[in-house]
Amino acid sequence: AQTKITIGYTGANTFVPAFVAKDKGFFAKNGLDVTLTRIPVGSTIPGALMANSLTVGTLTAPVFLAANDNGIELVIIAGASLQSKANPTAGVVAKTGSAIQKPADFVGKKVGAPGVNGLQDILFKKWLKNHNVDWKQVTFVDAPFPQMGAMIQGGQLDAALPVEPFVGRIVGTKAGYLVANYPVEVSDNYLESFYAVSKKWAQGNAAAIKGFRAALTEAVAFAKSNPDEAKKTQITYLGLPPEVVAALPLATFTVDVQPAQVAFWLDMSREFGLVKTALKTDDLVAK
Amino acid sequence: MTLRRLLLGLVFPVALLAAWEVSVRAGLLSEDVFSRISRIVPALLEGLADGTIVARTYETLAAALFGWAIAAAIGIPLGLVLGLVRPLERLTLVTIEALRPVPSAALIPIVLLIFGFSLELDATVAAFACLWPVLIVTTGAVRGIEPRLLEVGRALGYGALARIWHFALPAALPGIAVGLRVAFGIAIVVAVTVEIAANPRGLGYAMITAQQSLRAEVMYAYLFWIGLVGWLINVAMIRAERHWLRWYWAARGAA
Amino acid sequence: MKAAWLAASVAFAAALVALWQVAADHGLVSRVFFPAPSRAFDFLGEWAASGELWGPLAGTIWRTLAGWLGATLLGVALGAAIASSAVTRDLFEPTVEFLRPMPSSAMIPPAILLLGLTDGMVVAVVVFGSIWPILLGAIHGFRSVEPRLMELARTLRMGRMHRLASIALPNALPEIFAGMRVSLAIALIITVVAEMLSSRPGLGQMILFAARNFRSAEIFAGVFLLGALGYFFNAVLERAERHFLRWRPAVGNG
Amino acid sequence: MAQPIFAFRDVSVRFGATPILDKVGFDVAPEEFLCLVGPSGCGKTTLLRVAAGLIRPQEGRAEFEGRAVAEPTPELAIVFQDYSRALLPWRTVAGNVELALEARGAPRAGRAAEVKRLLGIIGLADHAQKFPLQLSGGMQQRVQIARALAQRPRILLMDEPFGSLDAMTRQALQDEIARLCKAERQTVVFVTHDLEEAIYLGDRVVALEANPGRVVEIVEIALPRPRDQLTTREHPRFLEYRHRLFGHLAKKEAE
Amino acid sequence: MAQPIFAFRDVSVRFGATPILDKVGFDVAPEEFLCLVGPSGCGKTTLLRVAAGLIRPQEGRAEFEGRAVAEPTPELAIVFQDYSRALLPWRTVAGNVELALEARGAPRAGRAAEVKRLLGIIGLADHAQKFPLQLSGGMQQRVQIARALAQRPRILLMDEPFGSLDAMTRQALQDEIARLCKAERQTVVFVTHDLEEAIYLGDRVVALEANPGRVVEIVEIALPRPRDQLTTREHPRFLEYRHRLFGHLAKKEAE
Ligand SMILES: Nc1ncnc2c1ncn2[C@@H]1O[C@H](COP(=O)(O)OP(=O)(O)OP(=O)(O)O)[C@@H](O)[C@H]1O
Ligand SMILES: Nc1ncnc2c1ncn2[C@@H]1O[C@H](COP(=O)(O)OP(=O)(O)OP(=O)(O)O)[C@@H](O)[C@H]1O
Ligand SMILES: [Mg+2]
Ligand SMILES: [Mg+2]
Repeated sequence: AQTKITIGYTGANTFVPAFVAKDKGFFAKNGLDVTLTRIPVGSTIPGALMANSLTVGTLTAPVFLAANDNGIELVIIAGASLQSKANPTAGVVAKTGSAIQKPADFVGKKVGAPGVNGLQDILFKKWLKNHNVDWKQVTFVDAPFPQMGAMIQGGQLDAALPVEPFVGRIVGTKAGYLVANYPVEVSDNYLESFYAVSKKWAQGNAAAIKGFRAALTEAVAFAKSNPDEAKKTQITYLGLPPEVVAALPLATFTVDVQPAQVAFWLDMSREFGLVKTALKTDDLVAK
Repeated sequence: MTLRRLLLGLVFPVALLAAWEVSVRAGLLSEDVFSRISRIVPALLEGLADGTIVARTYETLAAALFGWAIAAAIGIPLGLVLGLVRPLERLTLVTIEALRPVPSAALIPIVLLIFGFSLELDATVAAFACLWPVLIVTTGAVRGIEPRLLEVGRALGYGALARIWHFALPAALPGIAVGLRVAFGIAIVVAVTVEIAANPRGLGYAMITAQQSLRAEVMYAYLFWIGLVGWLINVAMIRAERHWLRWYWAARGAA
Repeated sequence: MKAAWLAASVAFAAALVALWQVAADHGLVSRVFFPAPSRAFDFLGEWAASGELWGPLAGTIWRTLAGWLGATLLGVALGAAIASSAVTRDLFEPTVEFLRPMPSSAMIPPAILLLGLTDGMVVAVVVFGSIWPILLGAIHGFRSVEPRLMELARTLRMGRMHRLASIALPNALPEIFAGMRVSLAIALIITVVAEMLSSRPGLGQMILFAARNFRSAEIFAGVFLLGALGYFFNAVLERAERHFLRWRPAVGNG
Repeated sequence: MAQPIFAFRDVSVRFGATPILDKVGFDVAPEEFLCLVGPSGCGKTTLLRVAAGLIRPQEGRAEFEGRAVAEPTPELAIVFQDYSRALLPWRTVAGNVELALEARGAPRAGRAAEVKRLLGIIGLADHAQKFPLQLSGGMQQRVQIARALAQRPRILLMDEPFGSLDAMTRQALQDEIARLCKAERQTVVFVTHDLEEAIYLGDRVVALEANPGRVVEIVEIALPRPRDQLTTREHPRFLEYRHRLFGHLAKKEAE
Repeated sequence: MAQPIFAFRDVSVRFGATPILDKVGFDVAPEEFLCLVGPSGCGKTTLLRVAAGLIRPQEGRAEFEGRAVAEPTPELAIVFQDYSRALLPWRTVAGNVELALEARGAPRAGRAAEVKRLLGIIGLADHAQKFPLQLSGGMQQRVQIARALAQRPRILLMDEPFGSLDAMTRQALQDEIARLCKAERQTVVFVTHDLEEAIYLGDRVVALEANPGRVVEIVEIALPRPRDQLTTREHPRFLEYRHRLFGHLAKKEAE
């Protein structure tokens, strides 16, 4: 019998393999009956996993670690994407005419981040720190990706931390310019996003997890050889207009996750005071 | 006369919509942000034709109705008790006054942990928000019951329970009905809010995903639709109220 | 007598919190859902001590009050205009009737598009959401002037302004106040929701951050604070109302 | 006098520390039409409420057929002074009258006919389906009278039932009530502050003074029946009674 | 009779198709106390509103000093029948009286003293700082009278001003108003449905019949002044007037 699972995903293009796996029947082939649900606010996913309204949720490390730190026990079952120098999809964009060129120029400026203490926010702080800039002298403002361009143009922000396609859009309209792909300067090929489940579910569903990974592996391979067809899944699952989809490059996909990749995040979260309890990376990744 | 009123009533909205369309076309307003009427209307019709809007509406209304019913089921009996037993009302005053202004949205994360994404999530948060108006209005209505009426009941030899049923409840009903109507409006607002902030179902969810997917015309289509639904429900409830409480409205109309 | 009841009422509320505390201490309720209230109070103390609390608290208060006062002024002015003649009524009433049941939270996404993530956006949504009770109260209040009083004004040959100041406005005042009372609670709620969705620094955002990090105790700290704030707002307004409407017989509120 | 059917025995009532009634005592004979007059606020309503069992006096007691009245009983019907509050606004005129029939468990079949008969008597047959709030004050008062009659009480207690009527309707109803009560041999206690009404209607008039309420005089009215609005009121004895009672009341008022 | 100060000239009023007043015409002499009686609904209030300029008759006109009354004027003060609606509830007793002084532009300095004087006349000096809703009906009515006097009107129009008072207060105020108006040589048109009040107060009594309102009789009251509640009402001529007017009114009522 098929195992029924519901995957909750956010509006990012890093989950294309899951769309492909669903459309191409790779999930079904691996014994999974999958429903895909789009979740507008990513931080609600851990709660939904706990309450069993989702079986699998797409997450970034800060949210995942914060949940575990506060007693919501989740484990990673598969990776989704890496951020690599070869294919950087995130950067810091400054307002045209602002003369921001290097890390030190951000002091005293207002920077828009999607979710304070979120993924971009932490990486950017780390980047500043690596360049010996005190991130506490930078003002961070919560700003969703779609609004960043308008907020820069309107003078509410001096800079922002968008991902694609918003980086391209902002640069394209000449509202701002790319200063640096700071995430990949912090670390190359780090784990950017992944699929997680509640620990309880993971304990009873080893076979399903295996099948899930197999399906994704197949989907990643398919996407590599048929990038255009893979891209098109975003029209259905992300509701993006076709012209946007065509211009958008695919992310760097991954499936296997090693505890060391999580350790990178755990250390950084501890550094910024986001994790306070004694979490162990071995407990955070499903076997 | 009524035609004149209809036309006058249309002047303002029509002028607004026309100004909207024209300024977008003339490039005064960004189409990304404002979309325009000539895109929004087809988006609305398409959503209605393929059934997605209907399905989303059903989800929101079902949740709002459920939450509202819970609030009524708790609020009316509790209000009756607090209204009839004065010391109890005084004892709970501070508690109620402090809970009442708590924004129900603040409870979303907690309720999410309990119920996950579900009808119950919308409904629980909506029930919390609706409970207060129902409770307060019922208490007030019961306390405002003419004491003479309860004496009539005694003089005619009715027992305590029969007096509540035959005298107290009907007398409080117009007040309770207003409370219920206001509460249902709140239930819809809250359901939509929860959907925008967390719950991936219903009209609020459709709106926020449209916004995130850069589909301004779809977002505005939903906005108009939500306005229309809210308006229709309000009209329907006023009608129902006037029908069921004819005795009350007959006199108001005559006065 | 009154003070005694107030004390009893406060004690009752405190007893409920204590009950919760005991349940949490004995693990009768989930630590994740309902953390001990003492932990929430600890957070409040911490925030107050570190000064982290005051900025957001002030932000929420100012946005709530700005939106609410804006709604009051606009509502009364619009109400006077709509009530003043049949033409203005016919012109605006259908639009008002259509907009009124519109869920104010649904206005947040377009408002973000139009006004960005600014205080102006929050205040605008608050005005939109909280104007209706005041507007309806004002329309009804202005319209319901006792015809006998209007006849009196004619007999005494009172001028337009004298009539407005001496008859129409005082007549509408009770309903305007009633509307303002309802609106204040709405304004606070919408401010918080709008802060959550737009991440303006305020209590809503604090709760949002707490929620993002799954810190229930901090969420409840915010909830307690909002409850207290709402209670305080209401108490102040009630005072004002009692002063301005002292001509009305006390409504069994003793 | 015949064996009394009803009696007040040294009734004293205080509200808080203020004495309202002070040792009021008198009898009511079977089939008697007894009128109670006194200045406003002297305690007429309070005394009637004691009679109906709605208030327990601090001292003394009301006796009905020799037993103390402790609780309201359908055998004593009361027509309240504030008529607009004593009707169920959600029931029609007919429904309000029927309430008394329901209360005394009258068989369902005969009720409609009985209601019709009673409404005929008080001249509201054409208004059976209206709601109380659609009626003028005088009409509402008449509905209350019909409801009291429907109770088939042993004693009818009326509290200024005609206070709100215009002169003509008032006089017509005075005659109608007098005729009806004599025909049905109804015992009546009738409160009014209109001296002339009391003399016109009563077999006896009990005059109360105020602060505290005390019986100052009891006058036997020896005017022939049936009485007539013109001739009775011009009868020398009528003027004499009026003169005598007026002295008491005006004197008390002036102090 | 002296040159009339005021006159109705064939006044006819219809509401919709229903004729209410039909060619009503009579004069009012300077300093006269004229009473208007008639059954309820005969159009007394309507006629008084025509006099005040609040209603324009379909035919005929009201004349004040020979000129048609087209608009309300402060020279004609009206005391409304529904007193509870005719006061500003948000102004104190003193504030309500002062309104008339404000309106006629009386100098600010003298107002307080004038208000005090007027409140003394109507016996409310001790209640100057109370709000209307804290007063009994009779007291509210007296505030209205004080306000009308503050207008310093040429003619005082009063619509059943004592209808809601208890018998004693009523009689006291009747005497007070009679004394005051004669002392101040005030012209008065006084509406009542109480025949005896009309005879007791009036220099002349105009009787109206109903459906439509028409003058049926005008009686010159030749009773000596000052009048007295006991002796005047027992005066043979008083009974004669009463008998005569009663015939008209009762007959019309019965039809
Ligand atoms: N519930 C109460 N609490 C305190 N005082 C009361 C209450 N009910 C009545 N009184 C007082 O008792 C006195 C008698 O009132 P009651 O209503 O019996 O007078 P009444 O003779 O019926 O007057 P009226 O002719 O105006 O109806 C009044 O002074 C009144 O103020
Ligand atoms: N605005 C109106 N529209 C229609 N009919 C009216 C209006 N005002 C009064 N009427 C009718 O006109 C008639 C006369 O009313 P009016 O108030 O003048 O009587 P009244 O003699 O003052 O009666 P009362 O003694 O009860 O005060 C009544 O039948 C009433 O129903
Ligand atoms: Mg009484
Ligand atoms: Mg009248």
